[in-house]
Amino acid sequence: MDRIMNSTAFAVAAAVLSFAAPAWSQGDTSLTIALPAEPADIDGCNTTVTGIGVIVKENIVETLTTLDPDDSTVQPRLATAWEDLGDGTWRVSLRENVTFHDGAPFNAEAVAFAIDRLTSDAIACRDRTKIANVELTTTVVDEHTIDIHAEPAQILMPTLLSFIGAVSPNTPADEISRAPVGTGPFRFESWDSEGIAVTRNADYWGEEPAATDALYVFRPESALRAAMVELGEADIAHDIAPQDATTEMDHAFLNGETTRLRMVMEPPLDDLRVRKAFNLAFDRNALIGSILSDRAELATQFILPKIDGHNPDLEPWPYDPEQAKALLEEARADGVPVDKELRLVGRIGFFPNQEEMLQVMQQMWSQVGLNVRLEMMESAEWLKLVNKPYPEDREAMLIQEQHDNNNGDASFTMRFRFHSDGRQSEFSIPEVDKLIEDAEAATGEERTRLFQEANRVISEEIVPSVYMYHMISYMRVSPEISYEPNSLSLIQLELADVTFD
Amino acid sequence: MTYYLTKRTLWSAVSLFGLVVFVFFMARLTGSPVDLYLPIDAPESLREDFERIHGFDLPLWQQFVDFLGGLLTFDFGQSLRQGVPALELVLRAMPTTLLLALYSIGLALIVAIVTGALAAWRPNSIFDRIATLLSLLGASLPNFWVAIVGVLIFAVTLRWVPTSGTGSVAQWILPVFVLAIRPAGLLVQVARSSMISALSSAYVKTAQAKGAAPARIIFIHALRNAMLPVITVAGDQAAGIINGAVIVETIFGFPGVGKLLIDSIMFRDFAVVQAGVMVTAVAIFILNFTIDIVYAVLDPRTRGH
Amino acid sequence: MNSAVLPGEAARRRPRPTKWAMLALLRRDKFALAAAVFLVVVVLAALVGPPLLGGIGIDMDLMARNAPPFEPDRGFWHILGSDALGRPILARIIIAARPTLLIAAAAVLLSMVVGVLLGLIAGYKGGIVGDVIMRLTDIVMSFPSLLLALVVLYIFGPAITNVIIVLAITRVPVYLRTTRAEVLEIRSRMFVVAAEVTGASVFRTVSRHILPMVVPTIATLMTIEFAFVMLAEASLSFLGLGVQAPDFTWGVMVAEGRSYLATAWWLSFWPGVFIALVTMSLNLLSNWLRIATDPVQRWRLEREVASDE
Amino acid sequence: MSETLLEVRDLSVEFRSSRGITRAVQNVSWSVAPGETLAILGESGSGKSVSANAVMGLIDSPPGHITSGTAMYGGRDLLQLSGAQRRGINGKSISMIFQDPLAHLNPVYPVGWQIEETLRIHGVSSGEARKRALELLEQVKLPNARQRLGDYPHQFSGGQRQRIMIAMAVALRPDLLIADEPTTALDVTVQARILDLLKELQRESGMGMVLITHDLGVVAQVADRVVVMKDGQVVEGGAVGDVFRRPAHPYTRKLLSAVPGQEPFRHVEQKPEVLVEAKGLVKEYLLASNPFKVGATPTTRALDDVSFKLHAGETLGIVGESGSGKTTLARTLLRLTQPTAGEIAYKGTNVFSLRGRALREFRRKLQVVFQDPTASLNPRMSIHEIVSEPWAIHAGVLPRAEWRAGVEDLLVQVGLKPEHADRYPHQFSGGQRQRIAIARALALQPEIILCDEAVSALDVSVQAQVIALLKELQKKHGLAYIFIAHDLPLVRDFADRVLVMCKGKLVEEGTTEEIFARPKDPYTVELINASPHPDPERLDRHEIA
Repeated sequence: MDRIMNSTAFAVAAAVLSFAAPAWSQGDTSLTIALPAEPADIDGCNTTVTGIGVIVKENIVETLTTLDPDDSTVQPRLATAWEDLGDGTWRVSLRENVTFHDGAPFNAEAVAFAIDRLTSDAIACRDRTKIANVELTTTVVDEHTIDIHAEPAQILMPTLLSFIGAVSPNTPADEISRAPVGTGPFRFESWDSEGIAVTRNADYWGEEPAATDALYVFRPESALRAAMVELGEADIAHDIAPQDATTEMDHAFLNGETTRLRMVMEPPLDDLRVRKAFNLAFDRNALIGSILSDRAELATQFILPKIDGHNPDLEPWPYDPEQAKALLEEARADGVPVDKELRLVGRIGFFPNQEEMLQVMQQMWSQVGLNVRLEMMESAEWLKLVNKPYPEDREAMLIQEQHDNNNGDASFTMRFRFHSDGRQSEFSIPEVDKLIEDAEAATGEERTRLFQEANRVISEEIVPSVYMYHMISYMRVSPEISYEPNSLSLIQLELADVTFD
Repeated sequence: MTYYLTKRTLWSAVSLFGLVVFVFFMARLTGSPVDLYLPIDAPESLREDFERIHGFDLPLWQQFVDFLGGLLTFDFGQSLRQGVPALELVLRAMPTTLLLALYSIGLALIVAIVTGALAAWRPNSIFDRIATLLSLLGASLPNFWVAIVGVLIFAVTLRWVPTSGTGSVAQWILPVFVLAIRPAGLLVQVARSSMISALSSAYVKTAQAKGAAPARIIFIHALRNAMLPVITVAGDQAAGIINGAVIVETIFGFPGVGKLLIDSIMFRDFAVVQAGVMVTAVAIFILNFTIDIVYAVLDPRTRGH
Repeated sequence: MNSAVLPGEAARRRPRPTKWAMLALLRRDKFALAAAVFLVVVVLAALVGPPLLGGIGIDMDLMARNAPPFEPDRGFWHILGSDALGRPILARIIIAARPTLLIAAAAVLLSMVVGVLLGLIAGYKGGIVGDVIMRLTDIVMSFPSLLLALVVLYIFGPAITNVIIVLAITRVPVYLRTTRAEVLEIRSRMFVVAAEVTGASVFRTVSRHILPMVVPTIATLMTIEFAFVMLAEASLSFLGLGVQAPDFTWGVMVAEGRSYLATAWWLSFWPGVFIALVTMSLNLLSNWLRIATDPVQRWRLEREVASDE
Repeated sequence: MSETLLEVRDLSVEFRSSRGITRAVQNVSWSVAPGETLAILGESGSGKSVSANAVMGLIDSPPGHITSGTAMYGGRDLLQLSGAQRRGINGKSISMIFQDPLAHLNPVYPVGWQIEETLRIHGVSSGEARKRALELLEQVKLPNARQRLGDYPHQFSGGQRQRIMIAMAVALRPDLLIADEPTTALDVTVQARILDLLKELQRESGMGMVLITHDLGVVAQVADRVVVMKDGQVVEGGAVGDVFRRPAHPYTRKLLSAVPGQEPFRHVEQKPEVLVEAKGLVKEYLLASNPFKVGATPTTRALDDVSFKLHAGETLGIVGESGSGKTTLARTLLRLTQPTAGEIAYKGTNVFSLRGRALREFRRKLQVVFQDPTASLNPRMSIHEIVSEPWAIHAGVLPRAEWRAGVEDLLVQVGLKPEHADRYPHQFSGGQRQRIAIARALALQPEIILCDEAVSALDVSVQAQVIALLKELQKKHGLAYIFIAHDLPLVRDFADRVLVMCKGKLVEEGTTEEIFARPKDPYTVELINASPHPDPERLDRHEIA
C-alpha cells in the first residue's frame, strides 16, 4: 500500500510543482522568517512578551528609547533627549517629523495616549510588568516635548522609556489589537493562515531598510524551520535546536536567558551544606559542547555580565564530588534528612534538550548520594509552584527557571527573586533586603557596587540556587541575506538590520 | 424518516448541551489562566485588572449563568488570547480542518477500496499478504514520526514538495498523505474483509451465472455491498481528524481547529475551548448524519427507518 | 449447495481443542507463529530484562551521545545506536518494554471492561438507560482528550495510573459502540431466544450466549486499540501529561527522538519499529485466535496446512 | 426426444480439504432435450446441485476440482471453456435461478437495473434493455411492473422475487434454464403459481429446463424425466411416471414412502384437561408514521381475535402461509411479546401475570423447537453444554453430577449417540441438529413442546424420522404439541386438531379429518389444492384447477 502511495505521491507532486508558489519566488528583497510559535496578539503594549516583541518591536511599533544589545546603554529612538527634572519628573524631547502608519502625527499627545493606554486598567497591557508599582502621569509641554512623572521616582526612567511603545492614537484604548499601528520602518499588512505580513513604510523617518516586506510564518518543529532556510522557503529560522545547527548558515548568540535551579529551602535544603553539595556535585562543563552549545557560559548569578550589578568576581562552582559527599556526610551526621527524595521540577519548553540536561544532572547527583526525581511540567502547573503565596506544607524541591534580564539593570531581577517581599523569593534575610533596597535607591557606581555585593552574598553565603548557564540560541540565516544576531535577537529582531548581498 | 431525523437532532442537542456544560466546568478545574497570560513578574494590579476584564473575578455560578446566556445567542465570549469572538476564531479554522479530513479520508478510501478489493479477490495470495502487512504497518506508525520523516524525505532530500504552509496546492500534499496513512491502513483491512464476505455471497453467484466479468463482479456487485463497514470506519477516522489533527496541523503550520483547540487548552482560553468543542461536535454530528445518508444511498435496505 | 463435508467425516475430528492442539494450530499459521514468538520474547524481555541489564541503558555517557547504529566497536548493546545521552537504545527498548506494555494493556483492559459492560447494557436493555449511555458516550467522544488529561493531572497529579485512566476513558466509547451494535444483532438470534424461553436469567443469557459471540470482535478491536493507546500515550508524554522520567516508554522514546530526526534518525526509529511490530503481531495473533477459538471456523487453519504443503 | 440440448457424461467433482477429499458427484450422467424438463431429485448432501453448478462454471476452485467428465452443449464441452467463452454462454444460452431469491438478488440495485444488466452484459443497448426489462417483468406477471422497476429486492415478497429472478434468467431467451430449488422457500400457493409460470414460459419458448429439487411433489407436477441422486451418484433415472409408479431402487422407494400425507387420520381420545387457553388474542403493530401528526396511528393486526384451547397430550396443528400471523402467535405463546389484547392462560393462570417462581415453572413446562436448528443452537457451545443448559438454568431439576448421564440418555432418546455430546453443532447434519434441539427441549420434562416449523427445513426422509420421533416421545412422556407449519401434508399426518390461519385470523378449526376431508373455508380449500402431490396422475387435475 505504501508503495502505491509513494508512487502516487511522486506523480501528484510532479503535476503540482509547476503551480506551487514557494516563498523564494517573492522577489529579492522579501523576507520570510520562520518563528516557533504564533503569538496570541501583536499589540504594541505587549512587546516584552515572547513571540510578540520579535515581530512588533522597532519594526512596527517603535519605543521612545532602545537599549544597546551589547552593553545595555540607553539609546535615543523616538525620544531624542531626556532630562531628570527632579521630583520624579523627566522631560522628554520627541523626534520631529514623524507620522504613524495611519497618518496621525507623532507628538506629545500621541505619547501621552500611548502611556495612558499602557497603564489603563481597561486593558491588561503586559508591558506594565516592567513599570510595576509605578504611577506614570504625563504633561504635554509642547508639540514635541512631554513631561513624564513617576510616583515613586524612577532613577531608571530612560530605561523604562524603552518599554513604552508609541502606538497610534487611533488604536482602541479598551482592547488588545491584532493590527498594530506605529511609526516603525514596517507597517502591519495582514494576519491570516499564511502568517503575519508586514511591508516597508515608505514614509519612515529614518534610514530606509533594505527589505521591502516580510512574512512571519510559524513552525514549531526546529528541524522544519531549519530545513525551510536550507530549501529557500525562509530567510531566517529563529531559535533552532543545537542539533539542527549544523551548517555555516547557523549563528549562535547569547540570548540573554539564564537558567538556574531554585531550591525551596525546606529540609534538607534548609541546610547550607546540602545546597552546596548540589552545586559541587554538578559538573557544569560536561554539558557544554554536548547537550548544550559549546558557546554557553557558566552562570554565577542570575544576570548576564552586561547587566549593571553583575559581580565579575564570582567564580563558578568547581566540580568536586568528594567535597560534596563530605558535606553531605557532615549534614547527615547532624540529623539532616539528606536521603530524602527531592522533586526536580522542569517546565516544558524552556529550551531544546532541556529534559536531557536535567536527566544528566539527576545522574550526577545520584552519584554523590543525592536522591532527585525529575518531573517535567506543563507551564500552568509549573506556575502553581513558583509564585507566592506558597502553600503551608511546602516541601523541599528544585525548580528549574529561566530568566532574561535584557534591561541593563540588576533591579529588574533582584527584588522579585531575592527580597523578602519578592513574589518568587525563597528566603527572608534582612541583610539582603537592605542591600537590594539601598541599591535600588542609589545611582552610578554605588548602585553597581551594592547590587554586586548583594549578588556576592546570595551566591556565596546563601546559595539559594544551582546556577547553570547563560544560554545560547541558534538562528539559521540564509546566505542570500546578511544578518548578525545579537543578544536581543530572541525578543527583538529588527528587519532594518537585514541587508541583501 | 422525519420522526427519525427530529428525534436524532433533539438527542444531539441534548448531548451538545451536556457537552458544553461538562467542558465549562472541567476546563475550569485546570486552573486559572492569569499566570499563563501575564509575565511571571507581573504586578498584582495587572493581575487584578486582567481578572476583572475577563470576568474571572466573578463567582463560578455567575460565570456559568453568563455563559449560558451567551449560548442563547451563539455568543461564546471573547478569546482570552486573541481578543476576538471565540466562535469566529473557531469558524475561521474549521474549513482547513474539514478539507484536511476530506482529502485525507478520500485518499485513504481510494487506496483502501482498490487494495482491499484486489486483496480480497484472491485471499492469502502474495499480494494479499503484502497488502495486509503494509496496511498493519500503516496503522501502527506514529503520526508525528511520519510527518517529520515525510518532510525530511520528500521536502528536504527529494525536494518534491514544500515543507509546510497552506498557500499552494503542493503544500497540502504532505499533510494529506501523512493524515491518510493510518486511516488507509485500517480501511484496507476493513475493505478486504468485507469484500471477502461480499464476494462469497449469493448474488455474486447470480452475477456469474449471468456471465458478468470479474471486474464487474468486484467493482459493481460486491463493492457497493462491501462499502457499508468501510464507510463506518472512514467516518470514525474522519471524526478523529476533525477532533484533532493536532500534530499534523502544528508541524505543517496548518491553522486548523485541532491546533487552535490544543493551544486554547494549554493557554486556558476557555471561551475558545468551549466554542471549539461545540463546533467540532456539531461538525461530527453533521458528518455522522452524512454517513447515514451515504448509507441510505448505498444500501436501500437502510432507508425508511 | 451441499455441505463440503459429510457428517461422518466431521465426526472423526477431535472434539475439543486441548492446549497442545491449539499450539499445533498455531504452528500451522506461520505469520501467527512468528507473531507469537515475537510477543513472547518481548514479554520475557520486559519481565527479566531490567534486572539483568543493571545500569546499562540508564547510565549516561555523553561521549557516546547519538552514536549511530551498527558500530560493533561500541559493544553489543549499542548495536541499535545510542540516544542523546549516550545510553544504548537496545537496552532502553528492553527497559521501556515493561511500562509500555503495562500502560497499554491496563488502559486497553480498563476501557474494554467498562466499554463492553456499558455496551452490553445499552444493547441488551436499550430503552432510556441505553439512550442515556449512548448520549454520555457522545459527550465523551467529543470531549478533547487533552483537556481530560489536564483535568485528571490537575486533580490527581502526574502518575502512571492517571495516564492509564485518561487513556482508558477516552477509548471507552469505541468498545461501547461496537459492543452495543453487536449485541443488538446477536440478541435477536434464535439460540438467544431459545435460552430466554427456557427461562435463562439475563445474566446467563448475556454471559453465556451473547458475550462469547462479541468476544472475537472485541479481541480484534483490542489489538488495534493497543497500538493506538501506545501512540496516544506518547503524545501525552510529549506534552508533559504522560509518563514522566525516569520512567519511559517506547512512545516517549519516539517522542524524545523526534527533535533528532534530522540528525540521528535511529533515536525514534527503533522504538517506532517496536511499536509497529508489537501492533502487527497482536493483530496477526488476534486474527488467528479468532479463527482458532471458533469451532465453526477452526477448520480453516487446518485447510491452511493443505494449501501450504 | 430425438435431439439433445445438453449432455453431461461421467462427471466427477471432488472437494479437497485437510479433512480429506469429498467426492461430491461421481460419474454422473444426464441429458436434457429442448422443451423437456429434467428433474434432479435428491436430498441435501446428495450432490444434486453440483453437476448443474459445474455446467455453469460456478464451482469455486479450490477447493472444488472437476476430475472427469464432459458437458457437451452445441458441440462444445462446457467444462473446457475459458472464462470469456463461459461468460458468453452464461445468462445468454444457459441461465440459472436459485433457491433463495432474496440472497441471490443484489440488495443494493433496483430490480429493473439487475434485469437490464443481464441484457447489457450480452450486448443489448441500454435503451433497448430498459424496454425489455419492463416487458419481461410483465411477462412473469409482476403486478404494477412499470412502477416497480426502480424498487429494490427487499421491497418484494418471496414469490415476486422469484418472478424477478425468472425474468432475469429468461431475458435472452436461453436454450436451457437451470432452476436450483426454485420454490423451496415459498408458500405452497405461491409455489404452485411459480411452477405454472415456468411451465408456461417453457411452452412459449421451447427451452429445456433442469429442475433441481428435493420435493417429490414438485417433480411429479412439472418434470418429464427425473434422475434420483444419493451420495453423489445417480441411483435411478427415467420418465417421471415410470419412476414414481415402479421405483427400481430401494432409495427411491424409501423416498416415496416418506412423503407425508399418506397416513390415515389420527383419532386420539381428547383428554379433558386444558393446558393452554388463548382468549381473544390481538396483536397490533404500529406502522411507521409521523409522531407529530394528530389522529389515529395506523396499525396492522398480526393477530386478530385468536382463541383456542390446547388439551393435555394432544397435537394441535396450526397452519398458515407467511404473513398469516403464526409466528406472532408462537412468540406470544412463548411470552416473548405482549399481546395488545386478550390473554393466554396456562392451567387457568394468565401467563403474562406470572412472576418469579411461577414464571420459571411455566418456562419449564413449555419448551420450544424452532425451525432453523443451525440458528437455534449456539455455535460456540458443545452439545453437552447445549443440552444440559436447561438444568443449569433450572437449578434442582438434576444434580450436576448426573448431567453427563442425563445428556447421553437424552441423545440416545432422540436417536443420537452418547459420544456426540462432545461435538459442536456445525459437525452435525440438519436433521441431527434438530434432534439435538428436541433433546434440549426434553431436558426439563415439559408438558408442552411448541414446534415452530420444526421440520420445514429438513429433507423428506429426515422429516419423516423426526415426526416419528416426536410421536414416539409423545407416547412415552404424554407430551402435548403445538405444531406450527406451512406444510399441510405434514400436519395431516401428525396433528389431532388443526387451526388454519390467514392474515392474523383463525379461519377454520377442526379435527384433522374435518379440515382435510371436508374443508369449509375457501382459503383452506386453496391451500390443500395448491400443495403438490407426488402422484403424476394428479398433475392434470391440478392444472385444470
